[in-house]
Amino acid sequence: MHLLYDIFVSPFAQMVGAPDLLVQTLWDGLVSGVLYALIALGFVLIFKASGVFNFAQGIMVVFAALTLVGLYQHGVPAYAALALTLVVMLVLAFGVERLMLRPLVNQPEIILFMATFGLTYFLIGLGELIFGGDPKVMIASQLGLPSGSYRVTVARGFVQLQKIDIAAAIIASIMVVGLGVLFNRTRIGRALRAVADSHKAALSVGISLEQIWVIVWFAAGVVALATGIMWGARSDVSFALEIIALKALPVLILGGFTSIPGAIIGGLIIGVGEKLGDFYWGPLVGGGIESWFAYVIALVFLLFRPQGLFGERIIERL
Amino acid sequence: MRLKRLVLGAAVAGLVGVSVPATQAVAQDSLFVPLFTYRTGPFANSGIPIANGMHDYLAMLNARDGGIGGVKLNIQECETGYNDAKGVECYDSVKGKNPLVVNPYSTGITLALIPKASVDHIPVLSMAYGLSASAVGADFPWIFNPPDTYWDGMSIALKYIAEKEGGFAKLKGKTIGFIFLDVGYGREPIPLLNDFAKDYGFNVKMYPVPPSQMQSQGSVWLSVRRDRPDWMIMWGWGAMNPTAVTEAARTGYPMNHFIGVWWSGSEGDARPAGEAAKGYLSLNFNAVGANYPAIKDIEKYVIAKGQSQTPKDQIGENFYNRGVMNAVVIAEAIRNAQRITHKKVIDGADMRRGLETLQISEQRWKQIGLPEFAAPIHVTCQDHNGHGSVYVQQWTGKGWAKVSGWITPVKEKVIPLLYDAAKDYISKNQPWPKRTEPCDDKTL
Amino acid sequence: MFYREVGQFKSSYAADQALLPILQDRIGIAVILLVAFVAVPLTASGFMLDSVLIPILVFALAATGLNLLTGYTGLLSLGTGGFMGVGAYSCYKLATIFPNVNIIVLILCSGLFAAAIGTLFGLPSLRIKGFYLAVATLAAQFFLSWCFIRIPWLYNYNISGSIEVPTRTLFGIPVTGPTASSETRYLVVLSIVVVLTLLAANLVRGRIGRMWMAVRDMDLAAELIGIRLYQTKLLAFAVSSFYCGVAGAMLVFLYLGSADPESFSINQSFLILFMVIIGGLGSLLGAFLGAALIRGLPILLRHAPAYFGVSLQSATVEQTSYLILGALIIVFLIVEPHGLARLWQIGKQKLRVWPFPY
Amino acid sequence: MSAQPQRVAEAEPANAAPARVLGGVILAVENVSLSFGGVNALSDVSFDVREHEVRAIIGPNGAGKSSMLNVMNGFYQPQRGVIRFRGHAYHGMKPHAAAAMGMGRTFQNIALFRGMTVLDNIMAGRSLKMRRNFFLQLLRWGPALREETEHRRAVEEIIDFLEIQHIRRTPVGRLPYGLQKRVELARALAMEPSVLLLDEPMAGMNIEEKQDMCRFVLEVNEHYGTTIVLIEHDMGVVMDISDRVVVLDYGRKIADGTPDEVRSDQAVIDAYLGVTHS
Repeated sequence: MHLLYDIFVSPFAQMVGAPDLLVQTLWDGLVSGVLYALIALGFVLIFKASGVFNFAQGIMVVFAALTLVGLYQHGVPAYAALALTLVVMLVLAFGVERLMLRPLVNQPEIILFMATFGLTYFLIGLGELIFGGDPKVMIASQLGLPSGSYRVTVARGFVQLQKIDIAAAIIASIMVVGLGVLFNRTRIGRALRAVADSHKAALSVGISLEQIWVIVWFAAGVVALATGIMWGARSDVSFALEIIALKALPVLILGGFTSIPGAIIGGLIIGVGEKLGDFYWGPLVGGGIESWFAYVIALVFLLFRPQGLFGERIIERL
Repeated sequence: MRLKRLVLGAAVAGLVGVSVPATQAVAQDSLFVPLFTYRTGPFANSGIPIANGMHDYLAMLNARDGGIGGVKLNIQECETGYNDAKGVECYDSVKGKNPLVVNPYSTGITLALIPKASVDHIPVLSMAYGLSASAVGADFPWIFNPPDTYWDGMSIALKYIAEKEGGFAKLKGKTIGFIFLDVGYGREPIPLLNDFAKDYGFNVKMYPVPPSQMQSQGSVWLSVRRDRPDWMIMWGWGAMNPTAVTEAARTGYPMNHFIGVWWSGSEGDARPAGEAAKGYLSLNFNAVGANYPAIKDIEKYVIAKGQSQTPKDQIGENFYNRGVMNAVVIAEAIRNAQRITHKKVIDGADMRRGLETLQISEQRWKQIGLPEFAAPIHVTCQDHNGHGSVYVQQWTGKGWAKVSGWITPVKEKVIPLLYDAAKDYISKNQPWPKRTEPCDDKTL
Repeated sequence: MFYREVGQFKSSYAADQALLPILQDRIGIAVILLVAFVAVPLTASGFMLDSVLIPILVFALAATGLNLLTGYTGLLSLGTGGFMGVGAYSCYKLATIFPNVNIIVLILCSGLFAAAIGTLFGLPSLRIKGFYLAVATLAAQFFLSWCFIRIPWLYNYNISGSIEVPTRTLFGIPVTGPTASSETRYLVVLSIVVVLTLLAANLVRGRIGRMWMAVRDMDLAAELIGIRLYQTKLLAFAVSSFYCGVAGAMLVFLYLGSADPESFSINQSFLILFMVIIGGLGSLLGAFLGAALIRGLPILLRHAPAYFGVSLQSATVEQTSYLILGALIIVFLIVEPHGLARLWQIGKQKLRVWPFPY
Repeated sequence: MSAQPQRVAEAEPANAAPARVLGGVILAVENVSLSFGGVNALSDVSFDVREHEVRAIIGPNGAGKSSMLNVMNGFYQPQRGVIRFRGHAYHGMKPHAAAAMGMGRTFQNIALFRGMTVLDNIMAGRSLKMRRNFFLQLLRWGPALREETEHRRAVEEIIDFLEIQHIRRTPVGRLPYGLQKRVELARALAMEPSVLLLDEPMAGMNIEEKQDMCRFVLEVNEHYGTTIVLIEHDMGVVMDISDRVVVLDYGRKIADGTPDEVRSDQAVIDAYLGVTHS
């Protein structure tokens, strides 16, 4: 009886009792949801155009951020470092296409997936070798990102809104709109969609797969850099982020592997869900459930809707 | 078919391996000091300056004095990544080469090595970390954890809080939050905290941070905001520290009511939060700053010669100095062992005796070029710790400032608990070898 | 010339289906077993046994377990570390509760607990496949990791949250704990691994193995020839987790001597998966080759530079081995997606026709 | 080939009587309708299959032929209608249950286990018939080993029959198309089905391969008395080997009868208008 009360009554009583904390939880959830969504977005871009499930997206986030900070520490001015990092991400996209994707073309999806595991470890080694393994401080203010926070009064309490989080949300929205335009309004976008529908069909109308791959991997690299800057500004830049980046996987399950809006909405659901779960229900079992709660949400969800939020019902054929 | 190929494969791999550990041969006329360090992984921010400090001081002794007692030190780092399995591997790779002492630099690795080292007769020096109970020399003859155990640290943090509140009696009804890295290290001080809470009637709120969530502590600090503890004590490490300080500042928690243990007090822990971290407190037992003759010697003999990985601005930082202090303890123990055994080249067993009678007085600190660098260290056969004094430092926004005198731990609370814990440990790890090593104290 | 099967005729199906139908293979394995059981313990150094051979065998067993699931049944799992942990913690609890039971019996029993938990987390495999299933196993991994921290009963309420292995003897000789010699522990590990590998070999070349592979290659067609997908997949989860569980128990009791939850983290899962990929999906030999390579590579990197008089910082070695490991995985997938095991097969084929090129 | 006595006794008790004597209705499709998201694949189709006969389903592309087979062995669940097998009505069944009842199946796009050898593929077809439990399998000892050998013998019979001895140990992924089709037939035969559903067994083959395949199908039918339901595009083949033909168009049955009847049916001619018989 007591347990039922703790599960079904007490958390809601707390929510009503301290609305400021509820709003703060929701806000924190939305903010981490935006970051999960950004990582998931990188996954989706690559999956859509090349069918590769890019496990390395999380590491690309760290690698991009590390390159940025590392260059700055070596005396490159902030904005120049930003530009240089973009060049590095472009080189990475070329390298991945030339050295990994092209030789593996026509291999089963699972092989490509595992190759991205290799890429993950390669990038960890490379990043640490060049820039050192110690966590670094993101050069947020040098890049003109705001710091500090707004304090909004809610009920009897307050809600703290970090300026950097608001900036992250804005940049994420710009990025999503930008990608939407890229996909739907440009020639490249049409080619991308054609490739997504059928590689062979795309080839037969003269679209170069290689080019498309470089473009999507670069786009994913840019998304990764943006994610890395935002995330780095919230804590620091280090490979410990790798584990948190895995949270993008449940987001993809919710949102589907090919849907950009799915990634965004999935990210927000997971972000809010895990914060609410951890804050209100976590203490019942000793806390710290944030480490697995997202996966369980995804798992339960999968059992009822195996195709994801935006996926279509799968008709299996033989 | 498969099985055959499989075993063949294992054998081939084996052969490749057999050829490797031929590096066993270590020059007999040197003192082998392996250093277990981590310059990679999520704990590297804490690990790197410590590794540099340890290496640089010992390298300086080699360069300036030609080693200790005329015998060169053979310093070798082994990368553990703060990972237990890798730490054990490091241990296995050095144990055949007559190491004088091992420095696990991880409570997890120390716990794994405690039973092994006792059997292999290799002293383990876990300087202010590891198993608190291992301070009991009668039960753990091979383990040393000066200058303080975590329980000493917790008692000092509580003493400081009591002082600010106007005495232990004033703690009644107050709430103290404990945020800790949810591994062996972070959980170690909990028994003492609970003990004090019972005695003085304050409430304790636990905020565990699992390693996978180190960099995402948002909901933990939201809970802090909900519970409004009067004081926060932190046992953090690696990437957890800067994140916690940043989040605390964001939540608007009063920083001068937030105390970290000595492992949560590096410059890198407070710096990322910027101005907002001003007021953050942490315990410390070594001085901060580069203005010591010994450290000048390091700069002159090691760093200027390009024999170190230390960046210039790291010298004199807290964890760099912590590493130096750790190296001093090693070096002084070697010197001491040479003195009592009348041997120049010593082994692990001699080193154990050296550690067990180690005394670093105020005078001695001065002699080695580190005046008032730390409180005197006094290890005995019964007490492998010394329960030395600790001070509190505060972040000014640019660096650390000492804001208290030397505070002694609440020994009368800590020591009985230590004995209970040692008994408990031994009962859980039966059969535990009885101490057979004689005490040197009496002969000295 | 040296390795030829010409002239070795089989007169019964039983002989044709034997584990080692070729004479040279049988001689080869006898020699290897002799070396492994006699020569190695007599000659190898403590470091060699403790840090090279024992871990390779332990990880090879875990990789065998994962290979049964991923390589044979086609179900990608990222929860290996968690299942190993279940084995380790159940063995620890069993050893506490039954201090007088033979430790080897307990190690094998702990595999059963892992099998039960593995089956439980395999339940979603009916409805979800591929990457989706991988994420489901990730849920298992993180949830189990959390349990290892948050259920203090599992580690006997030790303050440190880690488990230390008690000394247990077999015929009066210590097998576990700090006083057990490297040779003893090596022989125990070797025996368990050899027996379990033999059993796995039996399984995969019989009906069950064919059912698993059928599910892997085309699950719908498998169903249409009468294979019940659900039972088959769950059986794969159970057997696989059993192997991982035993490996986990051995990791703690016969290799490390103590463990904390980090030993069974997601990184462990990744490493075992890499062993399977590099060794060869769907090959028992591959599990051993993969384990040897992934375990041996960093050790080799750590010790090799010294031979050539190059001194590398220990951290640089660590970073380089990440780099090389990552590159190796990609190279292997490109050059030989079937891993080291296939390379070995190709080598054997070359030997068979030597001195002719083909 | 010489049929192995035990095999015949186990699978086909009726086979003691001379083959090719048509028996009663073994399988009937009654008023089956199937749709995918509003698109009707099958509407109200009924027909029956008699024991030991060769029954063909023909129709233009997209007529719903493969869907029909998929409904028959439970891969698709029809929205309406029943499948009656040996007198029992099933509204829908699980594929493995259909297999257990004795329905074998091959596919238009070969559905072999590409990573396994020919031998393993065919042995996998006998999974249902192997009963030794997990622990005996684990030890591969006594009864389990005997069982394995017994079934190997049965499989070798099929291998001999289909003349694929030389590729026994080859992974099927490396075989040419025609041989793959043959292996798939072998795998279906290994199940010792009483009804064999063949989805375009001769598609994409050259004339010689077709002849071989026809011979095998007929021999299976004659020798084991296996009832055969096949989809085929090659009208020549259909008219040659089938006893009765059902014609589907746009998911509806438009004709049903002997090859001669169907050939002269106006609706069929219209449906196939412009399609030349190859």
